[in-house]
Amino acid sequence: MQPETAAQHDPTLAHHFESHRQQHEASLVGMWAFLAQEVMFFGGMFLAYTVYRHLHPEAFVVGSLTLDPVYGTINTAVLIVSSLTMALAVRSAQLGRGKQAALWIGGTALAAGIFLVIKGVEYSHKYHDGLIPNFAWHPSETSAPSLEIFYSFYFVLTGTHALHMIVGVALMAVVAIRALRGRYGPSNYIGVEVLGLYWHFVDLVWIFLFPLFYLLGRHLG
Amino acid sequence: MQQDLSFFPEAASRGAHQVDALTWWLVGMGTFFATLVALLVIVLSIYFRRSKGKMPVPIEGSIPLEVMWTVIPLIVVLFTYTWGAKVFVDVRTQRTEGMRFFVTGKQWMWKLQHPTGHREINRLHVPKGQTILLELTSEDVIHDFFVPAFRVKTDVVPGMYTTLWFEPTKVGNYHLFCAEYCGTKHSAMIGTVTVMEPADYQVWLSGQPAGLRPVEAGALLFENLRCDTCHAAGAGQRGPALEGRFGGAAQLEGGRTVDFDAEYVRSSILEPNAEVAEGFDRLMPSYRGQVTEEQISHLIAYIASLAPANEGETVDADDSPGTGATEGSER
Amino acid sequence: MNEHNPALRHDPELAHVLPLRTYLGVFALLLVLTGVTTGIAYIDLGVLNTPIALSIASVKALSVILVFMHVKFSGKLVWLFVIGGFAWLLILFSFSLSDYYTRSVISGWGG
Amino acid sequence: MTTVDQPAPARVREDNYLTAGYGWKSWFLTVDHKRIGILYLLSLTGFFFVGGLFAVLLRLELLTPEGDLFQSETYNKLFTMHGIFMIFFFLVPSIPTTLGNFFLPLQLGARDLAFPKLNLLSWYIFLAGGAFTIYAMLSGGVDTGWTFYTPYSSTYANSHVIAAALGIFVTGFSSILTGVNFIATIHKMRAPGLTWFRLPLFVWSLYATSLIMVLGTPVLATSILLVFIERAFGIGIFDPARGGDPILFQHLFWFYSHPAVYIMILPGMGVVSEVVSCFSRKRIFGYRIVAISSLAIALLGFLVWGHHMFVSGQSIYAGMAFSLLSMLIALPSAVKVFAWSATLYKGSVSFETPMLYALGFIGLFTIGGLTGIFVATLGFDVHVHDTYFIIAHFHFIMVGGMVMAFLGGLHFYWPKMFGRRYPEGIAKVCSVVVFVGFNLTFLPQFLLGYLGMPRRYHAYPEEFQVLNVLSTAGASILGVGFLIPMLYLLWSLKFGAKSYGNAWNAKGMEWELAATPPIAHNFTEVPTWTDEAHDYSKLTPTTEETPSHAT
Ligand code: HEA
Ligand code: HEA
Ligand code: HEC
Ligand code: CUA
Ligand SMILES: [Cu+2]
Repeated sequence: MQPETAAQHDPTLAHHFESHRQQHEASLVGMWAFLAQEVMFFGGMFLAYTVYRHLHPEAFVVGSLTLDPVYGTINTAVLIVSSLTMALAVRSAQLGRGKQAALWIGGTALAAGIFLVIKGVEYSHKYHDGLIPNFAWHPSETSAPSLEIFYSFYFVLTGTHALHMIVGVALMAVVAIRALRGRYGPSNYIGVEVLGLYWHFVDLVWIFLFPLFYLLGRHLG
Repeated sequence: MQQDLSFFPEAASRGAHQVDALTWWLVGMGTFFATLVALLVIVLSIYFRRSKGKMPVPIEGSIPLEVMWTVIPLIVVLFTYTWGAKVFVDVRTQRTEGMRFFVTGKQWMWKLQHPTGHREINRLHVPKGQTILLELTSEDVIHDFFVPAFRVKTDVVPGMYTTLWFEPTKVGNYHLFCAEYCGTKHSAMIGTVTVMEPADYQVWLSGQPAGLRPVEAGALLFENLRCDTCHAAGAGQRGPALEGRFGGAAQLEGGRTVDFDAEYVRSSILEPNAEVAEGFDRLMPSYRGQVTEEQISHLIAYIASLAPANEGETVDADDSPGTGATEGSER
Repeated sequence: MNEHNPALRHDPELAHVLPLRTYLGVFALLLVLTGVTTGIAYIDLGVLNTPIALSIASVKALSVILVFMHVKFSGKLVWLFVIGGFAWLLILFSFSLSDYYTRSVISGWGG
Repeated sequence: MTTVDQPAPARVREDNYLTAGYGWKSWFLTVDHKRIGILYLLSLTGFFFVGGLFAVLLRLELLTPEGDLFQSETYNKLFTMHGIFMIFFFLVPSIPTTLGNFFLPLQLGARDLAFPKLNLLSWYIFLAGGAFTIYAMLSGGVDTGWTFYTPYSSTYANSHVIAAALGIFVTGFSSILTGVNFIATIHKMRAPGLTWFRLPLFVWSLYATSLIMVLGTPVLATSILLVFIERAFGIGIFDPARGGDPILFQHLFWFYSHPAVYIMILPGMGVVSEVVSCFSRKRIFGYRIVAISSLAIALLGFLVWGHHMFVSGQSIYAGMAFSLLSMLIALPSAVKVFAWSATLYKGSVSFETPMLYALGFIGLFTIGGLTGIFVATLGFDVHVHDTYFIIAHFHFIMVGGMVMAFLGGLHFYWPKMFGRRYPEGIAKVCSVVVFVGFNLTFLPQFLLGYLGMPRRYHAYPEEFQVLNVLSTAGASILGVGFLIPMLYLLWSLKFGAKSYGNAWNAKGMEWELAATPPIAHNFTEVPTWTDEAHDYSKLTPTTEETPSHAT
């Protein structure tokens, strides 16, 4: 796209890169390294989940029965929609359609918002049911004794996940504005691509959280 | 206690000599390689020091040399590993025959109980030549039971039982340290292990106010806590029969089976609904907060001592204090 | 990855644009699998419940990674990082769990 | 291609990166990796002396068996803060963020790191983490030990665990972002012609380090976050009374913290490779194998963490697996040690300060590493675990190894960084003082440990006193040995002899192609580089006879 000489003055090419290709590939490598980091970050928590489930199988089954699978399933669908819109945003950016990309990003943010609202509703139900460890903990008589551990992990994992979503929405605002300003094109869409990678990763985490928390004891309930 | 300056700790148990032998091997091996590297560096750097007109000779490398200094260390470390693992397995695998002591760590003291029911704090008297078995747990944070003269140590973990054994070979007083950082007075969580001739140990015992033996204490507790209202001998009770169960398996609701061991009994007392016995309701209340770790250990000892119902209880059988420490629980 | 091949400094189009169809196909697959995994969860499959749920989740994850995240169309380096990330996760899990599944039980007790 | 075979002409550059801008903004908002490196250097030095001060206080308390100087509570805070500052705020970032930041792009022929702004952000994150930790220190301190073992840290301690945990959590992200930055840079910013096996060994070691930072640090973040959450929100995670498992914390913690010890040694090994090669005028013996051994150490390093938990209640089978794998780390380490030694063979060895530190490193690292093998030996570790033997083991590697390598690297690169020479004579004397003081401090601790003196003890039985006094005496010498270099290095910034060329006649892009001090964007045009790494074979007698002090 850009003629070689113009590269020096191209505002979309940082001064220390030689070419858009170099910039693109460096950012991509950087992002994947960062995602490997994210895998390990959540991995530690999933390990803790696994160990405690091994130590307190009953509590985890009972716990999953106290979660509402309707919310979980709807939210899964919402996140999948948001992943699709995000993938389409990247596609639009690849094709140089800035406005369209911004629109898709907006759609993704909307889906993220819906997800978070549903999550919030769910949390407030847990509050009313007395299922928030330490703050509002008065579960019904029959529950398993280590239920608290289950809920600790439920809140830690879904909470961290939700935080990642909020960060994602903030990043979306930045990228959407840039897209509107026409910063992205076929040889320079890495900003949107990186955002997309992040967002799909957030989706990936949920893909595992959903069965591990909501579904594991369903067949007994 | 050792007072004078020495650079090698006293070895007062059978295992200690085993560890020391390993140490000498390590020291020898280490000295060899450290000296080798030091000599290489010093001799080569001085011999090939810079001087006018002398040019360095480029050398790319040498596969035979690389192989040599990979394979020789490999052999050395594999040998070291095997030896170390052998000692470790021996030290860390609990013996089954011996005198059983129960140890509770608590910020910042050691509570020790003899098989005879005698109790001590921060002081442990043991007879020479006997295998001493310790079962340890903590009431708060992680501690670590460490007797340098015996070269043994194990962490003492809340919510979990760990074990230790040693066979003292030398009469004397030895340091007992807490070796896992446990808070403000970690360095004051120390004590003394006194090894005595068996006869002296008997004399010492008889001079001490004897408590109930753990099994007896457990039997009492079993009554006082009203465990027997649900777990009286025989079938058809509200709770499952406990006679002859220890060391076997427990059938749980939902088809799982678990080992009927100390950890299981402990969690049944503290969290009865976590693992519910097949065919019973969730009737049993939790005793968390009502029993100390030591009392739990007594209850376990009692339950472990219960022979299958038709053979009757064994509480009163066999009590030559001090030595008859193996009752009940063999698989 | 000869990133410094001078010929490439002309910034050719870096994008590998996938047809809409592909994205929509993966989207549909994800929704269907979500339905399936939720449905199956209500059936008692004994010990298989969790493995099946996790396998379905893995298929979903794989399709997101390969298509939405473009890994299928990316260079070796990206593959390396993806595989590396999960390999390290495997290290964390397998070594930690090897402890939990082999802890010995105390054989005797008493006093 | 057009590479330079002889030292670059002594270009006198006044338009270097130091003169490229003045005023606080030009420093605190800079995205120049070289300036950021210096910002890190300043902050790290501060943290080192704070940590060192705590060490001095520790050693003073241990002069006498009674706990008479401090309350036990204070002592516990001292060693905790000593460990936290030294590990998380000094040694982990030490070489990577200073010399690494400064020289990685120069060695690659790049104008900057791949993400310059991220680099600056890392430094601010680092400072933010430091601020939390300093807050924890000033408001009363933390007393959990640097290992934060649960349930003590999560439930029982009543010191400022929350702030310290937050500090470490935050700093972890600085480390991760640095790792990400380095990885992307090494993969994608190499000058044309600079293939993987032409990379200087320092770059290889930084690459291996970065992998550990990226793959390990997040798990530390998880474990610390869980402690933080448990304390801040009072929910049960590691509390056994609520069904938690304290040993799980140890797995998570050591999954990071063992690999982290290689974050704390690999960059030092990289520096030593550069220095040994330069001062014996030879390419490192078996360059490729040495390069790959860094990666091998990084990989193996992730498989051994359970060796910190042999007596923790971990299963003995897991212990045996971890022990065996720990043993294997001796092999890539042996490759390095013997390669450095063999490099001296038929070399032209000179003994400037950096070389003295490097040679000291080889010896002390070997002792530290061998005792690492001792403690990885199961039966032996049962006895010495959590005693002073461990303290001696890791100070040998971390102080005798890494701190020495850091000092060596700093002296080596000082002329390049600032265009000034440090005073060689006093520097040599200091390096010997450090070596002597170091050995006197930590050799006695091996004996103390085997005799059974537990670590983290504020008072101890009398028979251990003699060795403790020796150790404290050594520490005073060591402290002086560390203090003086700081003074003369500062002094040299203004008064040192000017050095505008290639101070050591060293090989590599940073020495041969970049100006001294380097210009703002490193290279006026991107160089092409086809030389082999550390290629000293092209020296001619004339360049050789130039005394290396001439500038
Ligand atoms: C930079 C830091 C660093 C490094 C590089 C190492 C390197 C090693 N460490 Fe160390 N270690 C620490 C820092 C470090 N350690 C710290 C801080 C602790 C304590 C944490 C705490 O509890 O607070 C610790 C604790 C520690 C323990 C736990 C002890 C305990 O608490 O009971 C163990 C156990 O296996 C261990 C082993 C090793 C091994 C096998 C290596 C190996 O990598 C060493 C390999 C090197 C060599 C072997 C030398 C070179 C080789 C040769 C010269 C060839 C010949 C050799 C042979 C034939 C063997 N270390
Ligand atoms: C990078 C890591 C690093 C470094 C460089 C050091 C450096 C030193 N350490 Fe540290 N140490 C650790 C990491 C490190 N340590 C860790 C992780 C622990 C475990 C903590 C825990 O258990 O949680 C530990 C624990 C530890 C202990 C054990 C405490 C205990 O268990 O009770 C001791 C005791 O001697 C000690 C001593 C020293 C000494 C004397 C130095 C010396 O090298 C320091 C020399 C530096 C100076 C002296 C500062 C510079 C000079 C001045 C400030 C001028 C004023 C001073 C004088 C004139 C004397 N350290
Ligand atoms: C109110 C009745 C009741 C009391 C009192 C009671 N238990 Fe139980 N216990 C039960 C029931 C019912 C079960 C089976 C269901 C379960 O496992 O929770 C049980 C199970 C057990 C088990 C597991 C047995 C198995 O087969 O798996 C042990 C061990 C046990 N109790 C010990 C005790 C001890 C020790 C006490 C006293 C400190 C005690 N119980 C007091 C009712 C009781
Ligand atoms: Cu108890 Cu340390
Ligand atoms: Cu380690």
